[in-house]
Amino acid sequence: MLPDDFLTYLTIGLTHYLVVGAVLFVTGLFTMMTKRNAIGILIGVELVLNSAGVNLVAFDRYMAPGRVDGQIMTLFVIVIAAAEAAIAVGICINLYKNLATVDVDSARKLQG
Amino acid sequence: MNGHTYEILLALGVLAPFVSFWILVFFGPKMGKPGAGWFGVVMGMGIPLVLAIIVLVGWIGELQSGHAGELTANAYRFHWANLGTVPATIGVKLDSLTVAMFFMVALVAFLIFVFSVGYMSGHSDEVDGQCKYSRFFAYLSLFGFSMLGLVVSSSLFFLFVFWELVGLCSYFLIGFYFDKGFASAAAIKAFITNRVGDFGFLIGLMLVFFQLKTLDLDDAAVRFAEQYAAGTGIFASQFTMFGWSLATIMGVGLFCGAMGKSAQFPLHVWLPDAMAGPTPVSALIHAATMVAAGVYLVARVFRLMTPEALMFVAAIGCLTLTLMALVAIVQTDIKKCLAYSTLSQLGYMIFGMGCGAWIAALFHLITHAFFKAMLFLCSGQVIEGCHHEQEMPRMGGLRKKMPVTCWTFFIGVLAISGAGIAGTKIGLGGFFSKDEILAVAYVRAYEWEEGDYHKHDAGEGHGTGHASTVENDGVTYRLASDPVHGDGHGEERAGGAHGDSHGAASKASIFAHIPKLPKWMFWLAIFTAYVTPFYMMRAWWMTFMGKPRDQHVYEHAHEIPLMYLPLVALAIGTFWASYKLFRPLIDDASHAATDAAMVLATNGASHTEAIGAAHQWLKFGVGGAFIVGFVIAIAIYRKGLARAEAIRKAAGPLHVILVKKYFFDEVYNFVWVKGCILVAKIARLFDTYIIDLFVNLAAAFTARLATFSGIIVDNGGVDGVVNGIANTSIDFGDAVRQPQTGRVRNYMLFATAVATIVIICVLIFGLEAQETVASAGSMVP
Amino acid sequence: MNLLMQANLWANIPVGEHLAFFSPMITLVCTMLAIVACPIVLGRGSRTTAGIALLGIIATFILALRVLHATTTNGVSGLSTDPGAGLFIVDGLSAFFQVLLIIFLAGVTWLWWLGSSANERNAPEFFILLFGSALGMSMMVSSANLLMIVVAMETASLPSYAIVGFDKRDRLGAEASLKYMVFGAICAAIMLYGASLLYGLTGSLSVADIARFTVANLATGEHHLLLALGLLCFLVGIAFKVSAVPFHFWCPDAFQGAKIEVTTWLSVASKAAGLVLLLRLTMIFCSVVGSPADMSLIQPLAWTIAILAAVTCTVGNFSAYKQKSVKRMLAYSSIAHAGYMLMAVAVFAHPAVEGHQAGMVALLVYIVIYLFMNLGAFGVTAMIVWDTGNDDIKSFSGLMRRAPFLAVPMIICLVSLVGLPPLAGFIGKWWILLALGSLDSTLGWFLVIVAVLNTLISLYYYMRVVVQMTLRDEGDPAVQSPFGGLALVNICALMLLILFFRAHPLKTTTDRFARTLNVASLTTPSPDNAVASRFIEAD
Amino acid sequence: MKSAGLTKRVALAAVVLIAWGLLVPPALGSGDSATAETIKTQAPGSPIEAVLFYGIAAGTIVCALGVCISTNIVRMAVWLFGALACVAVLYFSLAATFIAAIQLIVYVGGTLILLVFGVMLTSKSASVRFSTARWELIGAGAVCVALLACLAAVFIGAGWTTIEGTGSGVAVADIGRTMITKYVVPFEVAGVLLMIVMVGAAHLARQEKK
Repeated sequence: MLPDDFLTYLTIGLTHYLVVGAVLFVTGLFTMMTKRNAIGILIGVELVLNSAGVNLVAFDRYMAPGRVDGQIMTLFVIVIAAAEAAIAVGICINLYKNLATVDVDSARKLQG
Repeated sequence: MNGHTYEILLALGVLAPFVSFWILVFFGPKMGKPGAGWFGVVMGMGIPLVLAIIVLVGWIGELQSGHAGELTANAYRFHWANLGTVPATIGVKLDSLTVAMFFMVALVAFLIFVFSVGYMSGHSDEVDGQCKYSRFFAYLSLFGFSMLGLVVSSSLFFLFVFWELVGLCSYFLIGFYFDKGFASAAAIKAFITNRVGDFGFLIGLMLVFFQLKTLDLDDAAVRFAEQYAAGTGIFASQFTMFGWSLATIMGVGLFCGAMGKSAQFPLHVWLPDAMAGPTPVSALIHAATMVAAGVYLVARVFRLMTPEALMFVAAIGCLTLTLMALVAIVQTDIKKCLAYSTLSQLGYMIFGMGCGAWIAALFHLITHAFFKAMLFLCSGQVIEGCHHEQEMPRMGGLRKKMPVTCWTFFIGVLAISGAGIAGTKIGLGGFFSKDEILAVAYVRAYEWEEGDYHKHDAGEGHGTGHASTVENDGVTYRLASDPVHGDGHGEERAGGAHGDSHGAASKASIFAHIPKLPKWMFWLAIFTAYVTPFYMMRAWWMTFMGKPRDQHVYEHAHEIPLMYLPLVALAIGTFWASYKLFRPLIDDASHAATDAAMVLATNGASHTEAIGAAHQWLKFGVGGAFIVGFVIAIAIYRKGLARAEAIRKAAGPLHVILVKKYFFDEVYNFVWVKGCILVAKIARLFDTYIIDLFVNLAAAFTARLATFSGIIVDNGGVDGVVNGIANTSIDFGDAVRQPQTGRVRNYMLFATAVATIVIICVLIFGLEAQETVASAGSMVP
Repeated sequence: MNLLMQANLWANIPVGEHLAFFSPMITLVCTMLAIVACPIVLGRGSRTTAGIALLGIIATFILALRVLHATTTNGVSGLSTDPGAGLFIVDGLSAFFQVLLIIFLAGVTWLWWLGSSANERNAPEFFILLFGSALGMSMMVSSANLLMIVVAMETASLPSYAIVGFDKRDRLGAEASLKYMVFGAICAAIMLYGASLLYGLTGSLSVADIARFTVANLATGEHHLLLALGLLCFLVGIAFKVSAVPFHFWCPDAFQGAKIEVTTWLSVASKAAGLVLLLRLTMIFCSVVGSPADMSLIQPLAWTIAILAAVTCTVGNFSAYKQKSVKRMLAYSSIAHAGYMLMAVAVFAHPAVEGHQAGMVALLVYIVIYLFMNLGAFGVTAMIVWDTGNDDIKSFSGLMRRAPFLAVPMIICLVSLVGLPPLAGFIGKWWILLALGSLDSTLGWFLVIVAVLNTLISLYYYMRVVVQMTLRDEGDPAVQSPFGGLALVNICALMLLILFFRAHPLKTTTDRFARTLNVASLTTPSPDNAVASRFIEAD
Repeated sequence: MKSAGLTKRVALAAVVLIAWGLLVPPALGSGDSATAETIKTQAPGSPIEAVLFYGIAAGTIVCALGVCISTNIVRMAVWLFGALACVAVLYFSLAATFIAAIQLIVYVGGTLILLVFGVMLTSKSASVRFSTARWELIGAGAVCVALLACLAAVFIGAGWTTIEGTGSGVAVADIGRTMITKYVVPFEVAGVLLMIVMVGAAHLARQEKK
């Protein structure tokens, strides 16, 4: 009933994590491209950044065990995400004060 | 004088109008109405004129004492920058041609500046009431700076710099009456048409730079000859285009610049429109100096031209001189008529250059500068006097109201027609210069054998530089009626030998096979020599003779001394200065170019007799042409316009072709506009069948295309190719900006989509190359 | 270096002489701290803050000059031919850029002082953000490690987002900063994703390792798809910084919405930093290639940059047509100029060895000239904005009469931006064309044609402004502009003239920097370089 | 209405999961095991590990899709919380315990809260929905699917030469030591960056005194 190479299905490798990362990446992109709420776009950015984090840690584990560069990079990614979120929320609040909305599509006076 | 005095004087002469320009820009408005103008006259052109006279007098002295050659060889250069590994210099090219051109430009410009003070007094401030007056003189000063700089530049690179500046000034001045729509349109047309030519110039410049590894005019010529002799550099290339070698392309490319500036055949469309500028501008820039810069350029790069390139030059010149003369016949606007006559005369010069009549062409340039400037100033006087009436059919009988203008104009007509008594020394400038071009053309067309030059020069030209120059001097062909012949300049100026010994060795071989000139070119040039007197006489007669046809215009007509005094000065110049003064200088300058391909056509020893003989019969054929032309013109226009009207009816379609200027603008329109419509139609098919699949995504794009085609279709009658190109560019700009919707999400979508497409492409092409890859991964344990 | 490595781990902390190379950046940080602290003692006035900022700028400038001097004359700098996993490279290139950046920072501060200081209540915040982005930019050009690059780029970007929307009462500013931030965030995220892939492939964050891996990969003919993917994604981040098409969308919107001094700052500094970073990365890639013959391996890189350059240039120029806002037009113009500068980088990346020196010199010269052109053009625009309240092209009509001392520099700057002689812009373009021509390859000629055609195209929209200033006049009153502003723009215009007629010193100087970097001999390793290199050594 | 939306989401998630399950494993066999011998014999994974991974991965993907699909900003934040937590667990399973902890503390505890603050501060009613044009959804979807296909193809096609390390992960001490030696410059710069950002964000968000 089970296929012969069933065990290989159970061997979780690098590729598995990378595919999870890729899914996070494209869902993040999709979120950024379709959400009209500025905060929604930020949430998309967080997803994409997390995909990079997953990749980094997975590579660190599978490709360079013992070296910590990947994990440190992940830490910096988290820090940058936090910093970006802070600035972004500030900008969103600023936008809200000026436009009374956070709909990014209503911010289209600058164009052409 | 010793040291670099001449260079310094010339350089000061170039800088004075530049200083004048800045002062006028900043303080002009405060100087007030006549003040700014007079300041421009004194600072902008007076100083250069004085310096030019000093240099000229000194230079003639040097010629007589035989030092000119050394001075030329030691002309001052200073290092400007390294372009790559090639040092670029900035400096003054000092030789007889420079001195002659400098003086001519300064003199003509000075007179026109003076004229402008009068012309602008009643004219300029009709727009907005501020600044305009001083601005005009500021532009004129800037133009003076650029033009003089162009003349003295020793490096092709700086020649190009000033070339562009001259174009910019022309743009400003054509568009001076910007409040009239056609003036700004004409300015843009001129600018863009010139850019087309400059594109070729730039290609030529690049080729000179990369192949000859120098930008200095003299060095380039030397390298060119060396490379030919050794078969290296530009002559080593196997590259051909339209059957032209790289060397020919270089020559043609450089000539393209001249085509733009000198308004030669396919790029001539801008010059008639440029008459929208003030009349002094037309006289200075679009008749006497700037448009002649193209001829000057060809003269300067003559030594870089291959025989094929020169044949191209001759063909373009020949087409221009014929076609434009015919259009001039039917013009009724006095300035347009003169503009077409300018085009035709420029064609003569270029044609002369192409034939190898280097001296004659430059000589024609100078004589033409005098009489055409004068003619334009006369027309300016007429227009100003007649209350801005430019249509000749509405004038007539003005000789009583403006006698000075009338008779100076008549002198100009005589000069441009080449009036003179055949076989004698009596004649006006145009008589000698045009006939000489034709004589050379005749020899090239009928008595020239391929390899002729080789044959003769092999025997005679191989002395030292000095000897060959002297020898050439002795036998240099001179017109029978040359007034300077025997006055001693010829023998003494040979002293320096112009450092051309290098040329003597290689020139025998470089252009061993100069082809014959096609006969039709010669006959077209002869034919035009008969047409020119006709249309000039027609213009004069319609304007000044007969009875007044429009009483209102007639009553208003007047002339003022400030404006006609320069006319008189120029008229005297037409008689005397152009011949007495300039011919020997150009003759001398020709020695600098004698190692070039075809100056030998006039200088080559064995052809002296041939050309002389040609001239013996040509002088009756062509020398009398003006009488024929005059008689026909007077016969037709003697009794008003009725007879002309009858002829016009009879000519029918021919007349239409000429009035429509061979449908040139229309053809450009057709090619560009209809081409765009075709593209739009294809795009619409695309709309209908493919875009619909992506309905919403493509909505904006579709709308854009529709508008795009709409603009083109609706404006089917856009004025000329220029607007077509401009609109297409603008529309392309619109299309490019389509994604800039203002919605940041769309930005991201678009950017990501492009990135994704790129990634897909990379993967597809990468996969093919990756067939054998099993694994990869570099590990640092 | 060896000593350091043999000592214990802690010795890798930069100390002593290493710190000297960081001194400009440390000074910038100290200035920021002073600006944060000073309101407590001295109050939040514009004057106080600007004074401290000025002191900081002067100190930084002196220190940057010292570093420049040390890196170029002592021969102690240079890219090691064995770029062993350096995190941070201080050499002639980065030092030169820092000096330029500080000069420009001073210019922008000057503009701010003229225009905004009078009614600005948040001067300390403004300067912290401005200096913060300057810090990030000066780090960017020294980075040779993915982590360092990412951190430096974010340090440059995040304050920029905030500073674009600095004026909170300005609706357009808010919109501009939102767009800038959102677009920047996605690009940074994609870049990080690419960085993670590159890390995965090589197990190292060092650009040199990645370059070595790439070259090894290409040499065996194995075009590793992941590698291509990773590099492309990483390039997105840099393309965003230099606003290369299609990652340029933020640029016109952000530039138009921002305060004009901020626009000025971003238009030059941010782009130049991105370009120099790209040059730095390319340099490392070139340096790991073994021999000149192998240089053809990085051909794809050169072509990628070349195509990016050609597209950027063309789209930028065409988009500038019909713009009503001069700021926006200049923004598109800056995109086009980024394209020209990318061409110089493409020359550098080209396998032809002689391209290195030429490309680098062309880029540096162009940046210097571009700095003055843009400072001048934006400076004039700024004064028009302050006087008339908008930057519409109509506000420029009759400027020749209304303010000749503004109009003339503007014309000079615009004509220089077109690249016509006799102005410095021509020199910049000329050297790029020359560098392209010297390659004598398909890539070179392709870019030459693109560049020349683009120059023709660009003529139109720059001339529109010139025409508006000289030929149109709607009788608006004369422009009142501060003397300092007039001085600034006229100095810029004068510099453009000087740099044309005395172009040689600039050329020789940049040549010298390029030579100290040994770019010409990148592919011929010499032990001296390795010893002399100043890395903050990793591992 | 509500239930219909939920069904739709669950169905979508299931489809993606099935597709993913079909796609990944066969490639694994050819990729990893072919090269494993050359480096080191790879231990067969234990069933528990596999089940755990698939569970967490499925959770991550469902949460990410949830973020995609929700139109309500508060729901999105909640789905994001789920996704971040799942990623933290993934880090645990990758033996990166310190990173996992930081992920939970900084991300979930800090960044997410920041976003929720943002939601509350900027939205009069938190449930405001902005509908997106259909063509944008289709376009974005097409781009994303194409990109995912590319990435997956590359990842699965690449033969990874993995190295089995100690498996126990790295010590936190190592991270700390590297951070203040090799990476001390970015570490300090990050500190400065946070200060700048703080000043900038405070300025932007602060109410201007009239």
